[in-house]
Amino acid sequence: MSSSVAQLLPVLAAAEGGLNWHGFFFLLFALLACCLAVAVVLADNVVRMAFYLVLSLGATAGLFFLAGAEFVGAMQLMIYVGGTLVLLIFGVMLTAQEPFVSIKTPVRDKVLAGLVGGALLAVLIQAALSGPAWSGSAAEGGGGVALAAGQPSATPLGMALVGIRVDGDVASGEKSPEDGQVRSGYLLPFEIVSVHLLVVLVGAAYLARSKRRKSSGGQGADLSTGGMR
Amino acid sequence: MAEYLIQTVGLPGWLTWSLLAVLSAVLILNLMAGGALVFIWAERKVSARIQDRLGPTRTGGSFGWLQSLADGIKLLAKEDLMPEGADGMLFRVAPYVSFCASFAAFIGLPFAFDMVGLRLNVGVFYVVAVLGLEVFGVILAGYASASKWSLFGAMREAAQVVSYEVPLGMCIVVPVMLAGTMDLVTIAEKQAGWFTNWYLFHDPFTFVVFWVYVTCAVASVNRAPFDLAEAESELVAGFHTEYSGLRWSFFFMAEYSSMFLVSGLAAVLFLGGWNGPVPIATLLGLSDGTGESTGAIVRLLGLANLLGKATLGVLIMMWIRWTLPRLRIDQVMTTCLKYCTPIAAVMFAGAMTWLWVFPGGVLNLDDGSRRPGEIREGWLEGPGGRSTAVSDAPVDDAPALAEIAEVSK
Amino acid sequence: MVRSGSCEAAASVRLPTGVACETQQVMGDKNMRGPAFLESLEAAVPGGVVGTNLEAIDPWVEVAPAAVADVCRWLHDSPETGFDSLQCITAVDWFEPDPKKAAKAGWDPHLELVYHLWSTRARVSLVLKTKLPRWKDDQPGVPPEVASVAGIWRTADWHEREVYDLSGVVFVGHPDLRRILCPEDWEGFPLRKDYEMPLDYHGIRGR
Amino acid sequence: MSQVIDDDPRIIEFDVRTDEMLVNMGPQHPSTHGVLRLVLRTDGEIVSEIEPHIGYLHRCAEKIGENISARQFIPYTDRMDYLAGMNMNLGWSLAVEKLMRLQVTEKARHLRVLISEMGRIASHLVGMGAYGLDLGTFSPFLYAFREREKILDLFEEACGARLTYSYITVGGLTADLPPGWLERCEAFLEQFEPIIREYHALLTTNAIFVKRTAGIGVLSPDMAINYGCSGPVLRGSGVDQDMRRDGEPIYTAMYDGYAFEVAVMKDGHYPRDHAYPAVPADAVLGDCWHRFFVRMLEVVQSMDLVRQAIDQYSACKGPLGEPVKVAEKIPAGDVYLETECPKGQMGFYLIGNGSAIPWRVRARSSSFSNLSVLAELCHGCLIADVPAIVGSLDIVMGEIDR
Amino acid sequence: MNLLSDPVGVSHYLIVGAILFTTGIVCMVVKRNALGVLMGIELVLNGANVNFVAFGSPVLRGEQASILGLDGQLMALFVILLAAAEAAVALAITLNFYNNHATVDVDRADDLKG
Repeated sequence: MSSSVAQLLPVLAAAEGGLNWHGFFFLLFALLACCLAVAVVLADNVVRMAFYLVLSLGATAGLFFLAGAEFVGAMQLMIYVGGTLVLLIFGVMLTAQEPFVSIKTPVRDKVLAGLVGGALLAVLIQAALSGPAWSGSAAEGGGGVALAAGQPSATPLGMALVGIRVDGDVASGEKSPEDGQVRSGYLLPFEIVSVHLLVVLVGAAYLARSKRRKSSGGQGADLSTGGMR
Repeated sequence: MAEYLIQTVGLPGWLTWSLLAVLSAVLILNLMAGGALVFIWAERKVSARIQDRLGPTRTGGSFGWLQSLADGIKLLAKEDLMPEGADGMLFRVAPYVSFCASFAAFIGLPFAFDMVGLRLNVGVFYVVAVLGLEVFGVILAGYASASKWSLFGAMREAAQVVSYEVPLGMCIVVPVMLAGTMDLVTIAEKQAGWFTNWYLFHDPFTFVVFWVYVTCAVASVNRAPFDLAEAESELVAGFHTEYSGLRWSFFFMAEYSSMFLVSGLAAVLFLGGWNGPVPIATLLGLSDGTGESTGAIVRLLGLANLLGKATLGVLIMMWIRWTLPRLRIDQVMTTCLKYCTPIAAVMFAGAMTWLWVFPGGVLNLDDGSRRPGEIREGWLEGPGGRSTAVSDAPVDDAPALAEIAEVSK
Repeated sequence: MVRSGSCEAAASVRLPTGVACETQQVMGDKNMRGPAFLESLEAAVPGGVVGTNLEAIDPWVEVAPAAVADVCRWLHDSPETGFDSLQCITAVDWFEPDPKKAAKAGWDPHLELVYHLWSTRARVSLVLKTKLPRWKDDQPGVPPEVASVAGIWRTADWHEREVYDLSGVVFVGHPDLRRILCPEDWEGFPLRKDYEMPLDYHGIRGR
Repeated sequence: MSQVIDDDPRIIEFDVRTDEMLVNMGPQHPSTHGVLRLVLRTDGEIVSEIEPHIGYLHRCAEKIGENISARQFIPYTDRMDYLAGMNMNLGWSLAVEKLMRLQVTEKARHLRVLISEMGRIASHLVGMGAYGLDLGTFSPFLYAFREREKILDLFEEACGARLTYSYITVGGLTADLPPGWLERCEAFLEQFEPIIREYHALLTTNAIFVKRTAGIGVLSPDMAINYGCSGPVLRGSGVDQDMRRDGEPIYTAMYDGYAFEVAVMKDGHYPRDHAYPAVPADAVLGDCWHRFFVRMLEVVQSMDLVRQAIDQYSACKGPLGEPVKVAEKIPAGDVYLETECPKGQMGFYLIGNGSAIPWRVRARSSSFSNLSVLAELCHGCLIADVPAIVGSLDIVMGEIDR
Repeated sequence: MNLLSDPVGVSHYLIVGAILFTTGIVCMVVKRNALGVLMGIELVLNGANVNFVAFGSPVLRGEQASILGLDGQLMALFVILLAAAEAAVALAITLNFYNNHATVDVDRADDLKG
């Protein structure tokens, strides 16, 4: 998931050897992500579901690297997989006592859900392929991916977050179409998100705080027999 | 290397590239496996020295250097048991998850000027992110061994590693800010020249941050006073109680390679990566001092430097392990939340003001880097903006980047 | 009677040439020893003291089985005696297995409980003895009963469990009377003179 | 974490419903000293109740005592507390001599003091090393054993054995010291002096060690007395009691002419504590740290005693005296004697009936009572504290199970 | 549309995004375990992220300007951040639910039933 070849693309594109590396790795990560996502649905044991989800999100992080969005890929690895899913796994560990580890869902629901999902998928794929603009490079059949910039840098992203949009248009280099001056950056949403995160975490901590309840007394196996027989 | 293969040997394009990819993967794998072997032997010798005894002497000649090989063979021969009632698939996969996590992190670590797996622009961020994934292997191992004790160990370690990522991240942000970029290669380049250029001596705040970083690194790798997971006295080897043979050795290798990785990272961020204390290469005129055009010898020198610093870090970790008793789980947590994080935050603020007051850095003899402010103008006025800015020396990212890393923690 | 440990006000530092205090005679006149102590004990627990032997190396006081708890409670609580520490409880099985020796043994078979008390303040020890029948109203196998002193000294808890486990004496009022050294389901009381090792225990050959 | 709040144990505050777990620190657990099984009722990390199960090493030495003569019982005594065999032998020999109203020669008396104090140093070294092992640091254990090896070498020269000596026996000692032994013993003490400062630096003043032990497992003086604790556990709680000074006349007579202070904290000061690291701020009297510190001070105290014993032994001219014959008849009557062993007060109760075979033998073990206080100390402590508390009690299973 | 030969376009990313999205929804529907539903949500969010990055990535578009430019990547960033917050709150609710009802089974959560 991590050996992104964004740097090597220009050289690869030049290599005429027929094999389009970018495609190969894309296929690898895409297959990984999708199969594991399906595995999450099929798995019964909740811990296995969590594990498959971790791998599938790792694969999507690889996809982000491939798409040149390195910062987002690293972010996904760190925040999403390293943070959120660890939280999720903690939740799974705390609640996965024997009875709840694998709750079976009746087959009837599964079939029904599969049908609905399949229909929705067909519609979406048809939409994805139809748009001419999107299949872009396939239409032009241009010489593979002409990556203009040399080493992708996270600087413009950082600058945008601080409020200065420097990206304009990567390839053609002309200013943003409408008003010609630089579009406003993301400073405000950025601050809002940080405050939002604070409030949410405080709320979550408050929700899950310890509550005062009469302890259920010293029940449980009597210590003297050790309960370990 | 690739051109040579394609022209002379006439291999088809895609075969050469796959060969090269496999080669680099194997190189890093060897580094880890070889490193682990050397460190196992070193651990035995260091602990022996500290405890006033000899350590392995008979295996393989005088210094017992074949000892870790003997261990390896023993581990291979051992039968891989699996407790019944354990979750088969997860039990088998767990060691490989934690191994791959530390393996993947090696890609970002620069060993010499151009010797780096992949020169990521978000190098440091990527390495820290992947280091955080090692926790999954531990949790799965603890859960899958279906025994109460290993679940305890896994939970403790997961809580510890996750909570120590916060101060670790904050400590890493300071050198990133000083260098203005997260790209490890650029950070190391900026510390070229005499050791006074190292970020360690850049300002008092970074000096303190280095020591906080060392504590957090030791904790996030589960060594020395923080090794709760395998606290023999309480939990009988914690999460890898049920493992034996090859699987256990993967955990072991993962631990040693992440130890090497964390001390390597410390070397790059604070101790000038491949730049030796005395810039021999420049003195001998081999390289022109900017680290640009470096011949093979200089790179080798650089490699020796970094390996030396990283091994030094690992030896110090071993030294700490054999002298200090172990902390309790709640003491570990309090040191993290009540001591490491606030100190790191204050030092970060201090370093920022220091940078503002002394832009070029007091001790920085050759003030190569431009002030962060200039970078912003550089972006704005260039019409084509991006393309021109990119062509010259690697771009210094604005401190804004630091804020993203800050918020995203 | 009560043997005094060392000199009354023993300085914490022993003098290099300290004169060994003359060992208190058993019948010494200190409030803790001699007839005064005996009278106050009998006054406190009427009918408690059954006999005494003051000439033995460790003089002891014999107490009626029923009065054990009261005597101990008085010894523990009363300020001037203040035996705040129970050193040891021992059960001695006075029973001669083969009849020849039994005839000239001079005592009839019985079980004897010996309590060793110690006062940390006065640094004085006291030995209490009490005679119990070997088996409860003479049916072999049913251990005799006596009041437990676990309430007075917490250390008695484990000591009484050991006496019950090895010599077979039931301590009435003990918080958790179980075998402590032998496995929970062991039969018989090993320290009895007429104890036979079981043939096998869970398949392990005994004899 | 769940805490017991406003002292009504019924209302326990707990955040996530974790049902209480019975965790079994089994007999083969690496941290407990020997085969001791602790069953902990834990709620998450907090130990709410602990039940020690003992008896795994029970050999019923008392029954054997009723079938062999008094002097033949000596080898059984040094297998009770196998880390301090000499002190055990001394205890039993004195008990039998008390019954037989026997008086050993001056030379034997001084040699007994010398040997038993060296035994105390060896036992405390193991106690200190094993305690470091419980808290996770491995090196002090090896340093302690390096020094203990030297003492064992000296013992081997004196009596031929390294662990189960049977050297001190009824009526005196089995053999006199070989020539040059005293010089070697003097040399050992000389080089041992500075090493004690090493131990203090390594453990007593180590910040992490203090954090793990100060204020943990606090034992109040009256609870210690009530539970019959003795030795360093009792003195660690501030009770000024040492059988070598307060014991039976026959035992205290042995230490006549020896100057020593009892290692106990009186009004805030240990005897001669100027030479040793100060008590850390958050150490409460009666906690694990104090028990450990009392043991360390006792090592120094024993070294002084050994030096005095060497002078007295070499000064006195008389013969060593012969121990009693193996099948010596012991008079009728019963006798009880407690001696100050490294772990605490070890008592022997002996009933003779005129023949050579005692009628009843009873050994009262100090660790037996010291361990019974464990349940009291571990209420509401963390799992990681249990080995720390068990280690501070310095128990030996051979002595507990007999 | 042989991927190995011609270059990867935005539409390929869109397909992957769609697959992730639908598996997420199916997972939310099918799973009875509250945490299973949570995982479904994570998958849905990831599907959306892939689309955002696809539209915003300079690499995939070949010559034309990418439709979203950097906004795509920034949107993805914010989605990741907010997903973390959302997961925290969802977990807190699940734990509360588990505390009160000793079960994590979603079907049993029918206290509001009439």
